[in-house]
Amino acid sequence: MDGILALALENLISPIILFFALGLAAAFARSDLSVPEAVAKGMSLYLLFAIGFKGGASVAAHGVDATLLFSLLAGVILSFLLPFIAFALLRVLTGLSVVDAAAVAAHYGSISIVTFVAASSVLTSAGLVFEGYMVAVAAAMEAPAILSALWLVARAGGPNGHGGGMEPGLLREILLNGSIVLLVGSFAIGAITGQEGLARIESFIVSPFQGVLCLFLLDMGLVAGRGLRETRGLLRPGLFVFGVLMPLTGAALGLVAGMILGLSTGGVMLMMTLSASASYIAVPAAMRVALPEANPAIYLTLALGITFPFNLTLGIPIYLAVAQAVTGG
Amino acid sequence: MDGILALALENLISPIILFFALGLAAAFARSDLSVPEAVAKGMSLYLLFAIGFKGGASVAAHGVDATLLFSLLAGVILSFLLPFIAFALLRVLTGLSVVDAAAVAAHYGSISIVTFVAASSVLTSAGLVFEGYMVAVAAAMEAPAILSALWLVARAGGPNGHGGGMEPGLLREILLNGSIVLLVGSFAIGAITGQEGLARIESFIVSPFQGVLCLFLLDMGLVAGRGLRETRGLLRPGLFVFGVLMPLTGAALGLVAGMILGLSTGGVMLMMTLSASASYIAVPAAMRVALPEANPAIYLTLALGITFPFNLTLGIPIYLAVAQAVTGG
Amino acid sequence: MDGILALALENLISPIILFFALGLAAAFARSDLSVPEAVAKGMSLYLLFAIGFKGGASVAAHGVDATLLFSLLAGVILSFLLPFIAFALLRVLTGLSVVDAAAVAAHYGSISIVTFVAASSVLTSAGLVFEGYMVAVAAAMEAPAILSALWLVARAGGPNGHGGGMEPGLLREILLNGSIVLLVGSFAIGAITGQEGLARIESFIVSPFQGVLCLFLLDMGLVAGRGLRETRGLLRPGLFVFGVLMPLTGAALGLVAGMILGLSTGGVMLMMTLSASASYIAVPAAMRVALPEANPAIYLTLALGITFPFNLTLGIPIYLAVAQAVTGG
Amino acid sequence: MQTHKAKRVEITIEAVMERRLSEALEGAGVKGFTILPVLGGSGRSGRWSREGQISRASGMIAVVCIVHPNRLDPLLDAAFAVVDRHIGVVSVTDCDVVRADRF
Amino acid sequence: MQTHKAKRVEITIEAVMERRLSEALEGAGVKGFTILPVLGGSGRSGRWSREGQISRASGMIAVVCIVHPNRLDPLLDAAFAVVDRHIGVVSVTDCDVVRADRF
Amino acid sequence: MQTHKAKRVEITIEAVMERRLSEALEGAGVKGFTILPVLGGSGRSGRWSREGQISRASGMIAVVCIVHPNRLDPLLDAAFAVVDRHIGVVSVTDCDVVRADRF
Ligand SMILES: Nc1ncnc2c1ncn2[C@@H]1O[C@H](COP(=O)(O)O)[C@@H](O)[C@H]1O
Ligand SMILES: Nc1ncnc2c1ncn2[C@@H]1O[C@H](COP(=O)(O)O)[C@@H](O)[C@H]1O
Ligand SMILES: Nc1ncnc2c1ncn2[C@@H]1O[C@H](COP(=O)(O)O)[C@@H](O)[C@H]1O
Ligand code: NA
Ligand code: NA
Ligand code: NA
Repeated sequence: MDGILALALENLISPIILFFALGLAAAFARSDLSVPEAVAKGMSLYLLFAIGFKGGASVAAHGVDATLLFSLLAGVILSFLLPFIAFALLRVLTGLSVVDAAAVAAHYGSISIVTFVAASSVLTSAGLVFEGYMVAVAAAMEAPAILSALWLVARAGGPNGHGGGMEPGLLREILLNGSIVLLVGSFAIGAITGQEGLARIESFIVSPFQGVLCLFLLDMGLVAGRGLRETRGLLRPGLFVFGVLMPLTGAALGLVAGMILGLSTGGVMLMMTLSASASYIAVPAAMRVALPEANPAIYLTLALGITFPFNLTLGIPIYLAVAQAVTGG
Repeated sequence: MDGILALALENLISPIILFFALGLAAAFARSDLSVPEAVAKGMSLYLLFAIGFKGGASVAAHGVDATLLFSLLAGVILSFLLPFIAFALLRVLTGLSVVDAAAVAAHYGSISIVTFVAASSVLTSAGLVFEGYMVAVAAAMEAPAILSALWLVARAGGPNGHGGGMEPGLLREILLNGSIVLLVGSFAIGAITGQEGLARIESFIVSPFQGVLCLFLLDMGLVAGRGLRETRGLLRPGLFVFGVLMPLTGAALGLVAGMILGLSTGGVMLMMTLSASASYIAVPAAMRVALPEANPAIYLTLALGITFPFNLTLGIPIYLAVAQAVTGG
Repeated sequence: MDGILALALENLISPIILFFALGLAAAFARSDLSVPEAVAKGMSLYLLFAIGFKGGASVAAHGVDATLLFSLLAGVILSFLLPFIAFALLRVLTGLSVVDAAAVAAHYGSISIVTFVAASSVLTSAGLVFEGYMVAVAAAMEAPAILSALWLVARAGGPNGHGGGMEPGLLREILLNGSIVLLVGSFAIGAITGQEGLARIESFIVSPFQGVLCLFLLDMGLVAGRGLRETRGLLRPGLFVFGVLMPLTGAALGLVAGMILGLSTGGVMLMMTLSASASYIAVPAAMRVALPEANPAIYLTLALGITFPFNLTLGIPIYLAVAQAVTGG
Repeated sequence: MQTHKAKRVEITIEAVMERRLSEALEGAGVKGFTILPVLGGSGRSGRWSREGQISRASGMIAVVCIVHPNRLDPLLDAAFAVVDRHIGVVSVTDCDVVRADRF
Repeated sequence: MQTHKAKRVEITIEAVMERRLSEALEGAGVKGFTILPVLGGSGRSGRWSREGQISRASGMIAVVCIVHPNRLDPLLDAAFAVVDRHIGVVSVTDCDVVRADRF
Repeated sequence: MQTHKAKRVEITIEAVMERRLSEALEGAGVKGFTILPVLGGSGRSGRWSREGQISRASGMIAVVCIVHPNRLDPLLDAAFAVVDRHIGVVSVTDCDVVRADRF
């Protein structure tokens, strides 16, 4: 327990967390500090490009583990499953409508790539290695949760009689979402070009990575803070409890999956983190198309304002400590 | 021949080509992956800045070769000449109108700086040096072709009786085009500050260069792919043949010029590449002002969708192999 | 004197100055070279982030000097004081109205962070160290001058009877200006995470710094050049004299303050530079809110078109030579 | 200069719906439209801003469409089929255009 | 399609005044507005462009606000209290909207 | 609030023509205009988008110009001299402005 606390504390004073906190604070204080949309999007392209490529190059270096396919499958199953748990928890803990609850549930079945990146940074700092293909698992977990959410709404009769039926083209749009395409594409290119390719672009994707991540988290803090400020009053205690309980529940399931798969300590920890994290890029866009009646303020604030900071500060050290204890790593 | 194939294959699995292919594929699949305009423009500023500065610093290091002036002159002559060949080919191979054919011809007389950059990356990987002032030759070849195209139109009577007369101010606008100014300016600053200046900013312009180029080519793939998708049906076989035949013709002329000038193997190969490449920045903008009747979809698709990928994948290895064979380098 | 000239000359052919000159020249020649707004803002975020963090990490490394608090206090006093001197000079040298003179005065009491950065680059090149907390002094000097300017206007009866009264919320807005928040926040995070934090993001904030600065100064040259071109005729001799005399006056006061505080040679030189420089980010925005009747063309052109280039080229070498002579460093 | 009556329709809608709306407009025989970026706004669903956003989820766009008056009704029907369940605003203004055959 | 009369107010104003203007609009009972970025422009204070700017000091925005006709006067009063001393332009156009209850 | 009749002219034109158009407007005695960025659009020359573009060649802008009614004709003449051979759209709307002396 002391270990966790020490780790949490050390984690808390890392630059990335502090920049997130700076962004939050600036937004609450109504500073006009802001990151232009194009720059924020440029940084997110950079992070996806770098994390995907490094994952692919690592797979090229260490060979394809027999568990790769099973890990992908486990990720897909978790992503399908988690929304049902989230939906049940939401109906018990909060008074959200079916549509709002389903939309929130979709976010928690999917993943947050920045949380994944932060967790892998912590692993690297701690000197732990992990399976390079976990990036591919992350990509595989982005979309399935959306289908679960739509099914939950359809079962309940759908909003205003529009049915929860999947609009034609939407599935394709979800799977070909820009961030998934870039992540998977960079992973594939990293795997094809291997160490030689990595050598060429290493100084672009490795050294500046932490710095870009700091600026990116500053921006996420700003966006989360503005969201929390605008939606004061919306976050009743039930929602707040959900925003902390759900990642812990997800992490527990991720732990089970990681143990069954026989992943390394780092791999188990990342599987927990993926299950614990909530999407704030792919899923919100899909929800605006598929479930426009759902209130975006609720799901964005929960995912970005509660669960993301929880994972970043307390979650990640907890998941690491648990993974180490359980795998003996 | 085997050497070319091996080189072409190696070239094909380099990260920059694969990212271009990823962009093409994402556009064809109608993914919403996109690079914000401001970020794309920021990357192009970076590439011009870096390539210009490195060229200038290299001239400062190796001294001004006697052939510098002759090389510039050769570039200008090639740029004036190539549009006439392109125009003749187009009239034979395709049914394009005079205005459309002239507009396309202007693009092929001018150059593509990214093709130049890709070629110099291949040279560097192959351990070949080249004359630093080739960057200045690239700049000198940007504009003359535009005048040839306007002259071709004027000779034919001009569109709708507007005459092909050069609008006052247009020449100045073409020569002071932002990308020419930045390229030439950075070249001059690199030449003035020399190795000392380079030492100060080396870690900005050398190490991340390949990585930025990958992201930039991803974007070019996206833009080219969207263009090809929107203009299906426009690309009749004749145009397609032109898009491949013209760069080979240009490269042959570039080879002759390089040999007469007595350039190094790398220099000859770059001269071929410049002659073979087609503009997609300076010339399209000039054509919108000077020949608005010309259909932009035709010239952008040809230059970016056919000739650029051809040069990137097959052209560059061919030009290198030929240059090596001919110069014995 | 020879030393100053040599230093000035060396300074003049540094890449950053030459890129500023390139921007100026391109703007005067009406080239369409331009940096997208989002990219320019992204670079300014990067510079503030890097300079703040490095300052904080340096404080963490060298410990908090007893003079830190006194230096901050001195900065605040200088910033309050300088506008009165500037205002008096303007009333003597130029025919500006009270409102215009006060608005200009506010700019000269505040500081230009890029001038500060350029000065610290020169120090680093010259192998001189300086107090890391000078960054905090820079932040402390941003805002007080604005209050002095408003007081000057209020005393004179205010424009159109609107009184110069401080609009509620404006003070908060000035103090929480994005650039102040990012600079101070990064400083604090650098101080908290110290050398360990610096090690993580060093390759992002140290190596590419000079290169980004070059591109940023290119942009400042473009903006300054466009401003000067648009406002030809506005810059009468009196204003021009003020634009050169005021930084020298400020530097003299900064010298006195630095000597009293007992700063290092580098610290004295930076105190002079801060006092000599004129704001072009925080203050112009505050003036548009508080004194909209003041003509923005006057203060932006003076600060960015006259005083900034003066400091960059001649000022900085002078301040360094004087600081070395006086401190014997 | 000889001008003709036309209608200027301005549709402010979520950015994620762009493709769907433009397909609907094309389906309604609209010959052209222009898409403007939107920085931020306010409405029943609160205040929002584009700064710092990384996904298209919470952005909006404004689509301006100039049509011949007798194409207005099919246009509005098509637009509403898309906008209906979504956040957004539609307004129609009378305007004059010069080359009538284009609309 | 059944439409209702409304007013489209377009306010071009300095970007630094955005917060103040939107607070004033909300104070005047306006139910929504849309903010468009402005690239550049020209007026009595000369020509300007957004390219390369790093501060918000010299940029402008355009605020579009659709209101029920009888809310127009309070809106204009509120807007003018803000715009008055500042650089900017206000214009009002008649328009038709579909869901009248929203404005 | 006392308002005056004016005309709002909206010109959507290729970005490369910006300087020429604004010079023509100034030549026609126009006292001010506002340039808005355009994200994308569709017309006879097909669909296009600004995303990822690196040159100004294929982008468009929208120029909004509010003028006194009796300045409209010279404005349209000047604008058409520029727009004529180019891709683009011009529309004119009646509007009301407050400070009439400005237009
Ligand atoms: N009355 C209005 N005038 C102009 N734009 C509006 C208006 N109402 C809503 N909007 C725009 O439409 C968006 C969504 O509106 P709403 O559905 O009311 O939240 C807002 O963020 C604004 O950009
Ligand atoms: N007549 C006009 N039509 C459209 N926009 C205008 C007009 N006059 C001024 N503007 C806009 O308002 C800004 C400030 O105008 P001014 O206060 O005249 O300098 C200009 O830069 C334009 O963006
Ligand atoms: N009817 C229209 N309404 C609004 N914008 C249009 C219309 N027609 C064309 N445009 C705009 O003008 C551009 C060029 O049109 P075109 O010359 O028809 O290709 C299009 O890409 C649109 O941005
Ligand atoms: Na999850
Ligand atoms: Na060529
Ligand atoms: Na100062």
